This record gives sequence, structure tokens and C-alpha cells, in this order.
Amino acid sequence: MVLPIVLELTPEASTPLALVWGEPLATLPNDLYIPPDALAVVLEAFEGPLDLLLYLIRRQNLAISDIPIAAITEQYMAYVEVMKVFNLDLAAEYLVMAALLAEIKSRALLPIEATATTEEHDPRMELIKRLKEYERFKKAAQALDDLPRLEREHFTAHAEVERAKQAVLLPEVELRELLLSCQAVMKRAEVSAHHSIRREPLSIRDRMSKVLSALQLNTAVAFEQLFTLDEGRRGVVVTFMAILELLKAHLIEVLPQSTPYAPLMITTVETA
Amino acid sequence: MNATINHDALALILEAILLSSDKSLSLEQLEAFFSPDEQVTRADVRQGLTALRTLCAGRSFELKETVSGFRLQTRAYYQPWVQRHFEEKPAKYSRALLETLALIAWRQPITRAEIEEVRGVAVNPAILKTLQERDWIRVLGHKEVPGRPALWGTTRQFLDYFNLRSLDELPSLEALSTHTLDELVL
Amino acid sequence: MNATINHDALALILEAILLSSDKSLSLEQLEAFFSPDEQVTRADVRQGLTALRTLCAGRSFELKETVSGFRLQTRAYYQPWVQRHFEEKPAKYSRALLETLALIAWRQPITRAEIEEVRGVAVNPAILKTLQERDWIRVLGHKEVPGRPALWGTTRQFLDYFNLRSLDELPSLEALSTHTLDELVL
Repeated sequence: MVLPIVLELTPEASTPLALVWGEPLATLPNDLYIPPDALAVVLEAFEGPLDLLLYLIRRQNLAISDIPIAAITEQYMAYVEVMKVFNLDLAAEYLVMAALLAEIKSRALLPIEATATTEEHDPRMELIKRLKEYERFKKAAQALDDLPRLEREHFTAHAEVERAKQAVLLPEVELRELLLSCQAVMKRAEVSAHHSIRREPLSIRDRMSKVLSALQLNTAVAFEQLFTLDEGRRGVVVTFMAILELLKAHLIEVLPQSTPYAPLMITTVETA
Repeated sequence: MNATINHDALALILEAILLSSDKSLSLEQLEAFFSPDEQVTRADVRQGLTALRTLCAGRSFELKETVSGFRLQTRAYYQPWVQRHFEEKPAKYSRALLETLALIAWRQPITRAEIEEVRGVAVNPAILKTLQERDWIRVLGHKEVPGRPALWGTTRQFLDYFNLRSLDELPSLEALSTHTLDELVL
Repeated sequence: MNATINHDALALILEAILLSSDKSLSLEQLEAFFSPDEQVTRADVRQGLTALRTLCAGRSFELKETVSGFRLQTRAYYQPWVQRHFEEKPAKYSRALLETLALIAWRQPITRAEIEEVRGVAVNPAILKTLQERDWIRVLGHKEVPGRPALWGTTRQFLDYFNLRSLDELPSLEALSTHTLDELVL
């Protein structure tokens, strides 16, 4: 077994491991205490078999397409052996790759004619393609990490706002909606037979409200003052009917006259 | 203070710190943003803040000192616009509210009991309160029956809101019951 | 536009709006901050933003346009100080996460199996979960193969976070790979 590897094992995680692997692995006594996380740290530095292969290739300053498959396979197997020795929960992908490398290596030993027929399934070319593709995304990940981003290069600039008064937006209502509501409620009321809806001209209802509100402002109002002569005969009639309706409903009353022909004073009904 | 940082440069660093902070920062806390080799003293921070205050003249935000420290905040002048961040989407009025309003509009003056009689269900007092707060209804008087219940009617604001010159412009109840809505010219 | 507002005044209003916003705002959203009688058109907002960009020259913050709109952010120069808001170093993302994210960004829509194929190892479900919780990736659909696996893609928030206006602004993979091979041959 060739073990050229151990000390400079990874670019990132070499320091804590130097103590463990200061000696060639072959001489390690079985009972040597290995920090349980040590190898895991090493392996975590690699993002899988492709990453490990890339590292091995890079270490020899080789282009991916020039991989000396025999040498790389040996080194790769050495790593896998190390992982096994330390009873590391070895990801299956590493073993699959080991098998692939072994296959490529054995094919390389075969005569050229034998391999030529299966060129479209050349596992070496396939591996090279995969390595290139993986390396591309390794670079892409780095490029992504290099992008200026929020919470690192940039922070959203934020100024406080003194929220003195909260503006409440009120719901909007369309007249159409109100009409629909009225129609709906009227229909329901008509269905229940014992309610008879008296239909009065709305203008009288309106005028009843106006008379009542005029009386709200003043304790008593002269009868004449409740009329607006500009409205003409119809307006006068409507107001008069409204006053009669209000009197009938005991909502207003006519104050007793102090002298005959004194102005009629209208007031809202007061009850003790 | 380190010779390479002047107080205007310091003001901008403080600006960046305060703009990226979600709370007010005290002098002490601001000082802690500098590493020892920058040699920024508390007096420097104070001067930097003064410089920052000047830098903010004519901007939409200002340096504000509160009990817990310093913060940058938008000026009161910009309140009308900034306020819109906090405006919540207006809710929709319930059917009960609209029907109550419709009955008050078409049948005023009307008591709560009368509304309940037509609608067949109790009127939630909150509805009358909402309508009153909106200035759409008001108490016109009290009915001379036991309990003297309030008589409700609509207001001028109600007419304004619905673009009506008077209640006469509301379609009559007869029209409502005999025509579909589309036939009514709105 | 209303004669009483000029573009510099508008720039300051936009500054106040953006400083009080916790997210980027689009032209459309910014326009909605003005009431109809202010008569601020989208073209005005655009000009106001240009004016604001100029106003920010020499300040600690800049106007940045990302995919979802505009925001004000502190300049990269202030990173050493602003960084200290965090007790610890800012989150450093693992290579596994970044590689997964890179594959999703450059190759979307992509299934988990396709990611695993390129990376040569299984994708830890925790990574996809983290990326989803950050709102950087989402399921775009399902691939019509047995098991109907989810097809992943990046979100607007991803672009916002990485200061990109669109995916086109990501470096091209071609550029990345040629660069790589040269480096490898050394």
C-alpha cells in the first residue's frame, strides 16, 4: 500500500491532524487514540469523491484531461484505505468511485483494439467530463460566495420613523353595495309574512330627519321656520307631511300657545 | 485618534453604523465599533456625531438622541409619505353593517329595535358605533316609547361620501323591490 | 407633476420612504406613496431616483436597484465597521451549500438527483431546507419522471440578497470553466 498522503492531506484541515499523522500510517499502533472527529474533519474538507480526485490532480499540476489514471487511482485508494482504517462511516460514493477508477485502470492495460469498440462508453472520458463539470460548479460556488451580498458587504440602510399617529384606512363602500344590501334585507323582510313594510316616499323620511335635527339644535323652533319657501309647493307639502308623521309618532310636539295666533312652537317630546 | 481618519470620515462611518442598526446606540456602544488600532476615542465619537448632525442638514433624516442613545430617523416633514408604510389595507364592512346602514338610510328616523325587526337579528352595538365614528349616522332624537330609544338617521357626510345631494337621490324602495339593480340608473 | 414639488425635493421624499422601508420597493410601489393630487408620475419617480443617486454620492449609503426594486444600502467600504453589529462573524456558508445553490442558480430548473449527479455526493436535505428557509430557492414544479421529483429554482430574494437584478448578472459558466483549465495547467 502506498501512503504518500497523510500530512498534507487537505488544504484546510491539516493542523489538528499533524499530531495524529506525524508518523507513517503503517506504523500506527492499533490502540493509538485518534480524536474521533479528526478524520471526519479531513473528509468534510472534501465535497465527495470528485472533489478528492480534483485535489489529487491539482496537487500534481495536471490538466484534468491528462490524468495519469494509474497514479491517481493508487493515491485515491490510499485515502479510501485510511478512511476504512479509522472505521470512518465512508460514504458509498467514495467506494463507487474507487471501483470506477479500478475499471479505468484495468482497461488501460488492455490492447487498444479492445477498447476502441466501446469508445462511446469510455469511462475515462466520462470521468473527465464529470470532473470538468464538477470543477465548473466548484468555481461557480466560489463566484457566488464572492458576490457582494447583504449582511456582509452591504446592509439595508434604515432610519427610524416616529409613529405618532396611526393612519387608519377606512373601508370603501360603493352606493351599489348599499343598494344591494337594502334590496337583500327588504327581500328577507318580505319573505317573513308578518312584517309589512310600509312604503313611504323617501322624501318624507328625509324631511322627518331634517326636522328632527333642526329641533336638536334648538329647544324650540317656530313652525314656519321649518319650511323653506324656495322649495315651492311640493317642498312645503313634504315638510308638512313630515311634521304630521313626526307628531303622529309622538316624536315632536307643538307647544301650547301663550296667546291666540301666537307663533306655533315645535319641540321634541320630552318625557320625565 | 488615528491620523488617517478625520472627523468627517468618522461621521460617515457612524452614519453607516446607525443606518444598519435596528436600535439606538449609546456613545459607548458606538465606540466599540472601532478596533483598538483605529484609536477612536469617545471624544472622537462625540465629534463625529456632531459632524454627522451637520451632514444631515437638508436630508430627509436627522440624528436624534434618545435616552438609550443615538439613532437616525426620518424628519417629521416626511411623515405623510412615510406613514403609508404602516397603513393597513382597509377591511371590508360586514353585510350586517351595510344592511344596517341601508335601513338607516332608507327608513330614517329608525330605532335599533326597528332595524332588528326588519333584519330579523339583533344589531351589534359595535356596528352603530362604527357607523357613528365614520360620521355616517347620528342620533336624530328619541322615540317616545318606553326606554326612549335613539332614532337614527344619516348625516351630511353620508350624502357627501356617496355623492348624493339629498336622500331623494337614493332610489325609492319601490324601485328597489320591483327592479333589478341593473335597471336602476346609478 | 405638481409645480410645488421639484425633483430634488422628490429625491428627499424617496430617500425618506426607502429609509423607512424594510424591503426593496419597485417604481410602481414608490409611485403609490403619493396621493393623486400630488400628481407624481412614474417618470417623476424615475427622475427623483436619479437625483437621489446623485445626492448619495459621498455618503455612507447608495441607491441599489435589484430585481424587486430599489433600496438604500450601506456601501461595501463600511463593511469592517458595520459588520460588528454581529457578535460573531457573519454566517459563512458551507461549500456544500454554496455548490448546491450554484447548481440551482445556474442550472435551474434542476432536481435533487441532477445536483447529486454533478456533485458526486448525496445532497443533505438540511441544505435544501436551509436554502428554502432563507427564501433563496423554491420548487418551480415537478419533473415528469417516476417519483415526480421537485424542480428547484432561485427566488427574487436570492437575487436581492446577492445584489443582482437578474440571473443574467451571474458570471457565465463558460468564463468560469476556461479560467479553471488555465489555472489547472499552471
